[in-house]
Amino acid sequence: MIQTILTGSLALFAVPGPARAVEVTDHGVSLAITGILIVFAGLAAISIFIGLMPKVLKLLEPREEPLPAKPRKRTVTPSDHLDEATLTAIAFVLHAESERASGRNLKVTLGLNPSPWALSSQMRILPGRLK
Amino acid sequence: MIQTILTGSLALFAVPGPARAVEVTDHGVSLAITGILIVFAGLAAISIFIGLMPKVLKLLEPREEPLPAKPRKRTVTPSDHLDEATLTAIAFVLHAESERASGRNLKVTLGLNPSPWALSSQMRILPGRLK
Amino acid sequence: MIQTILTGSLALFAVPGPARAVEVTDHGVSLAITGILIVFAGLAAISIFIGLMPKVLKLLEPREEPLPAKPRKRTVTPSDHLDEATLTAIAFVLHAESERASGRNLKVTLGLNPSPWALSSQMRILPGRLK
Amino acid sequence: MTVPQLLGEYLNRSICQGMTLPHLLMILLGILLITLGGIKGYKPLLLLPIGFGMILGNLPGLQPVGASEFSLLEQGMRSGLFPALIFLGMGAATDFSSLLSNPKLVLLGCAAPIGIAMTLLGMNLAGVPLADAAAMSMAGAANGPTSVYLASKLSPDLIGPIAVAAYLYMALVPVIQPWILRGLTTREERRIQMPAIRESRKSERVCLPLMLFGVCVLVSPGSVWLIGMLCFGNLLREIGVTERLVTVARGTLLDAVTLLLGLMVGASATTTNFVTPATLLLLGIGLIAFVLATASGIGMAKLMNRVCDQKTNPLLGAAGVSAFPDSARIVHEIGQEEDPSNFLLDHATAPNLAGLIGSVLTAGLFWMWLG
Amino acid sequence: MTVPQLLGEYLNRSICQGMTLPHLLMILLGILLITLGGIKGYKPLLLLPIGFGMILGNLPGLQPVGASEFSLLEQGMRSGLFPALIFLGMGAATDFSSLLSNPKLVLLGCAAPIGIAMTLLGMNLAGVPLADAAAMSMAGAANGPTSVYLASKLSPDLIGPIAVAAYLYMALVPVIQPWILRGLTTREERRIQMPAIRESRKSERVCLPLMLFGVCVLVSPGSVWLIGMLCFGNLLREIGVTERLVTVARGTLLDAVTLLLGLMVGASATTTNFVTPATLLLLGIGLIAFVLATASGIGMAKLMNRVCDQKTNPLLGAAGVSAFPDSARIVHEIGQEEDPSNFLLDHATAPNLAGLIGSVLTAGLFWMWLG
Amino acid sequence: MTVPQLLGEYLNRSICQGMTLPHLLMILLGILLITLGGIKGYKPLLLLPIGFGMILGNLPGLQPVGASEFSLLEQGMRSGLFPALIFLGMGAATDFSSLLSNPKLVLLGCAAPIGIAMTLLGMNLAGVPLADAAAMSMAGAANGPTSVYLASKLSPDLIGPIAVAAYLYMALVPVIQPWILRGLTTREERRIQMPAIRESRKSERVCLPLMLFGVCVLVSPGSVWLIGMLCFGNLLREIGVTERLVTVARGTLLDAVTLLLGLMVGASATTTNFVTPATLLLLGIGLIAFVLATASGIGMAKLMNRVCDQKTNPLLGAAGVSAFPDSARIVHEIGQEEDPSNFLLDHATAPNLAGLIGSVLTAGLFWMWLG
Ligand code: NA
Ligand code: NA
Ligand code: NA
Repeated sequence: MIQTILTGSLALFAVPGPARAVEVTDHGVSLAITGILIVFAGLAAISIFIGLMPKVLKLLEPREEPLPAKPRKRTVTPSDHLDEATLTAIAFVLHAESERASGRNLKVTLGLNPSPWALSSQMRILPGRLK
Repeated sequence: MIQTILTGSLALFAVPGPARAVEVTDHGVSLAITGILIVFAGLAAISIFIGLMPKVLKLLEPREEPLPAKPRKRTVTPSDHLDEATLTAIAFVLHAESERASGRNLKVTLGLNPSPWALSSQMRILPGRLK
Repeated sequence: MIQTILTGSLALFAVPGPARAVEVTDHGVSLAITGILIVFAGLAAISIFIGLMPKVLKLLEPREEPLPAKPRKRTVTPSDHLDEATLTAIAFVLHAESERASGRNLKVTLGLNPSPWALSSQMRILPGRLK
Repeated sequence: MTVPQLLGEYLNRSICQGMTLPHLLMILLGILLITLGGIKGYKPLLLLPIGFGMILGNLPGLQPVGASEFSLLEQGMRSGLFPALIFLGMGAATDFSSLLSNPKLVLLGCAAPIGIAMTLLGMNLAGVPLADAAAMSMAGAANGPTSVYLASKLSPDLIGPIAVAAYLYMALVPVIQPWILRGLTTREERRIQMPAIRESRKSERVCLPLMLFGVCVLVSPGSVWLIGMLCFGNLLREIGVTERLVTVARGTLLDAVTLLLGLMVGASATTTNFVTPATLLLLGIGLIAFVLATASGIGMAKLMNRVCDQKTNPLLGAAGVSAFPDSARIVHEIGQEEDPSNFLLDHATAPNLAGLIGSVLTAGLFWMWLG
Repeated sequence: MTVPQLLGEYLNRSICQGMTLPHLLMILLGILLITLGGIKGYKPLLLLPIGFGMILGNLPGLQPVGASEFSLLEQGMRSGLFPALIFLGMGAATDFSSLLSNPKLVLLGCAAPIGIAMTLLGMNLAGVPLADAAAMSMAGAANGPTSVYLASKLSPDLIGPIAVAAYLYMALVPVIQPWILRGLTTREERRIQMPAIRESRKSERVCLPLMLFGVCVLVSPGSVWLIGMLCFGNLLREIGVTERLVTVARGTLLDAVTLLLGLMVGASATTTNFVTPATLLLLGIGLIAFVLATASGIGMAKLMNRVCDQKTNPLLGAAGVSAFPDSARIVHEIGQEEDPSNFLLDHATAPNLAGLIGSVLTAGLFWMWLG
Repeated sequence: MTVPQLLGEYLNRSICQGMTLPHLLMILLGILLITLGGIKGYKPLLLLPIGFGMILGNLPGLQPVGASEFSLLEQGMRSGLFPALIFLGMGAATDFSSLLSNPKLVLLGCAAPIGIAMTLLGMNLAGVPLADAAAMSMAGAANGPTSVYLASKLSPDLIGPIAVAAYLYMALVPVIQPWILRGLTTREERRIQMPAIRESRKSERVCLPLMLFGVCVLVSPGSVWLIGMLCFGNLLREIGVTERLVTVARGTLLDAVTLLLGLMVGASATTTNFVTPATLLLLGIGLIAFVLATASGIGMAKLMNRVCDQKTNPLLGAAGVSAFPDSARIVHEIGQEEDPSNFLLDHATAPNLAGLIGSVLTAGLFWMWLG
């Protein structure tokens, strides 16, 4: 009943012709139910596989280090000496900066004192150039 | 007269056929004059609207703060203590840097001393991720 | 002999029809030889021209400065005073950072002390805007 | 041509001449989106380009503008490249490790297909042809790029209104969801703290996107393009040797495509396809479906609490509606209202990702059946 | 094929074989542009890509190269996308607040349509068809991206020479304008200091691009694409919640498009469309028009000084010729020659922007009438 | 449609249904490439996108995916724009001054055409048509972007397998070359230290790319597009006034194109063009040719030592095979094994660049003769 009214009210929208005939909503219900069921099953499968994955991986690589302190959160422990923390900070930034800036090699003459330039170059990883 | 000579000299350029017939320059004069007049009027309208805008905006938002010290020019007043300015500078850069670098959270263990890491995290604004 | 066997084994690959008929390998040999010879000659020419270039350039611009300390490798000689190097480092980064960050002018009130902000603005080169 | 003739033509072809009510409505809607994004702060990175694109695309008498100007952007949108680059950037920017820590939260992603199915049924019931209704249904999960992708397959003429609806809900998550969250959960439930996310090993984090991709391809072959890009972005991120590619995928490329796709989506919503009963219906039905999906997500979380020993904060269920990554943030904020020490953001990412994946899986199925 | 046959074909198809005087001229012009940009420092970001593109596009016997290689870039240029992205970047990079501080400086932007009109008349008088003459006329305002856009509409075959002429004048502003500025103003006039730019409120800065866009759309519907992008870029900048989009619009996107559009513009100037009397005439007439436009801008500023109480430094009038943002810088430098404490750069941005807008408005009108 | 019907169609169109042995082989190869790049660290920036693209492009039953989704990327690849942008980025990122310091090292670049010629002969001898064999021959110099470019001209159907082979050798340089280097040189030869690279003047560094371009255009007109971009990138770098363009060319643009071209190259290698005897043969013959080219480079360096007074470390000859910039790094590493104070990286760049240029020259000639 409601459907008939709504359908009527949408006369403007329904493009005439066979190509876009308004389909019976039974199809819609089947589609919705089948879709939900399959996706539920899929998500359940993902959930189960994620649960199994660590065990499988442990079997495959039993010799991995025991608790590899999550490498994505870099912990910086500043020493009680303030200048040390400051220098580390500068060096980190300097390193990132000089990598980006103009891509040219910084040739740095280093003294013995722990200047930030020195720390920066210690942090340096050679960037893999690409072709 | 001059026109005729020039036109002749441009025989190479004038593509033959009706589509690209050389038009009488009267059209050009009309076009130039009308164009200039309309654009003059447009610029004058812009000038007038810009003059009115602050007044209209003042009417619309009367409760705005009186003189909102132009926020686009960040004023940094270094204290007379040099280290303070240095730390601010480092912190500013460190903040920007750590936001960009690899997007991973820096978990920083902070001492009580005002290290640049501390100032950086105070400055932090959570970036709105986009989808 | 080997060729015949291989050709046979590639029957799957050889697309039938005149457009892609398998050509006699004599062509391949001519192509390879001519190609190598021309490229050898080209590389030899490049080698010779590179050798000549400095001499030609010296003739063209005789008034150039005698030995213009290769400008692409910036040498930073940190003074024996640690703070100086630190400040230079900060200033360099600060400069690069403030150029990039939001593109808005940093209005910095400077004291007399050599704060990194001061050094940064000394380094400043006005960026050529583009249209 | 004389000056009066030129002036006459000028007045005849002015914007005012062709302005009709639908044009005006579209332009006002564009201004509304800009205001929502720019002043109210709802997803400005999306709503500002969409709003401005809507204005640009709906100025009357400018039919020449847009035909050629937008052509390359339109190729990017309709071919599926722009949505894919957005998924690539999301994958490269998002830490998937909360999935590893608590895999059962993945089940909460079922809220997304529920919202989608309800939108489909509602629109179809209202007489919208099934293919169009399926394309519109993605709005019920507030999933913008997937809407664009599915609409380009099933209902290319309606890509504009469908995408606008989806992005609009995504932007309005902070308006719609809090009431539902507060209304359907008790104070005690909102205070439930989740166990800390366990540290994951690199091998797990690298295998996770590959495994996700494999399962999704088997479950819904039509989802391979978008899920593939999401997983590839995350693989690049976790494998740790392609910093340059990760940086460009989650940075410049994501930002540039967000800007250009937004403009194009806005310009695709025109008077002829937007100011129609169907679009108005979609805005209403999609909203209802989104609300019900949120509710069913919360319900599912409560159900899980009945079954499992370890308690799950039911707020997390609301993140299963997709609307990535906004609903996760809302869950976090509502949690903190009750207990500022309750840090739900990382936990809510798991159902949020699951909802995102669930909605793409559903899109893939609809494409397969109706494409 | 034998070795001698291959060598014969090789020699027959060498570059030298097809080299004619026009090819050589184009290549030499390319080298000249590279020298001007790279050694003399005139707009290197534009002249280097244009010059190299000109060489690449004019090597004889290479017709295969370019047909396919440049195809995507050509779509970007001709569809109007690349010019739009440049306007977007300019909007995102430029502070419009000097307009707010002194609105009457906007009137100085009338210099730009004067230069354009004079070029149009000159070229048309010389027998160039009106549509082509209109496309060429943008060179008289030294407005590169608008030239590209208008030429793609009115005179697609001449897009190369027209854009090269426009960019060339833009680059040569520091050579052309100083003499006019010094010659037409007195020492005292050049020393006039402008009142400090008033602090503007955020609401003003946000409304400004929207208002500009609205007026321009009404005045010249054909300008909506370029002006729209300019204003959208500035809106993103001022609204302050879309840092990421602003960064990409004024950074990577602007730089990449500048590079690629430059190459394409250069490659579009070929022997057949460039080495013609019309192009030579354009280079001459455009230069004269640009000089006269500069002069009329200065004259207008002097006229304003007669009418208004508050004095305006007449140098500012020269910035009204468009040639954004170079003429503003030249005005500033000439001002500082006389009085190093006179900081005119921010003030000159107002007429410079007005000139830019004025030239786009004119382009929109020409497109409407002749397109 | 009822639920069982839908489920029936679902099962009929699943991935498993269409999976054949060739599909499986391609997917496994994709996984292998990802493993080589991601875990073993061989050129991850190339192998990861290629491997994932190969998986995406070879999932059965997904023919719809790819037809439209990859269309813009395919245009970028086939038109030659993407290879050109990679050459532009390489030019902007590379310091050419080692060429200036020791011009005779350029002669070592002859190893590249030798490897190419041998691949051509091998493939042609095996019955592959000459145009295809020529396209395949670039793999013998391990030059990925040039392979893509030449294959798009001479053998567009085989662009996928050819490019994969070329990129694979490039990635495997650290596996293939060390043995040859150690085997064909004595301990004393590997210890030869090269004289320090002389400081070059800016004028030399600016003229170098222009001169290179001029010579290459005369020698091989078909190489103008790629060599032009390489030289233009280097010119921008050395002329020193276009920092913004250099930054974007060697940064975002290079990274984005590397990612997108990689995906596209992988997706272009399909069951129909990859799992063929010709491809297997190419992998074998290309490898042999690459080994022989490396050997002939070393031999050439030894020959130079006979003729010239100043000794050249024969390891440098191996960098003449192209495979830019990896073979230069391997030469450096092998040199340091013997004597950690021997810094060969900068010196190896000269033959490496010469090999790159030599392979592009050869590609240009093949295109001219066979295109
Ligand atoms: Na390569
Ligand atoms: Na989205
Ligand atoms: Na311009």
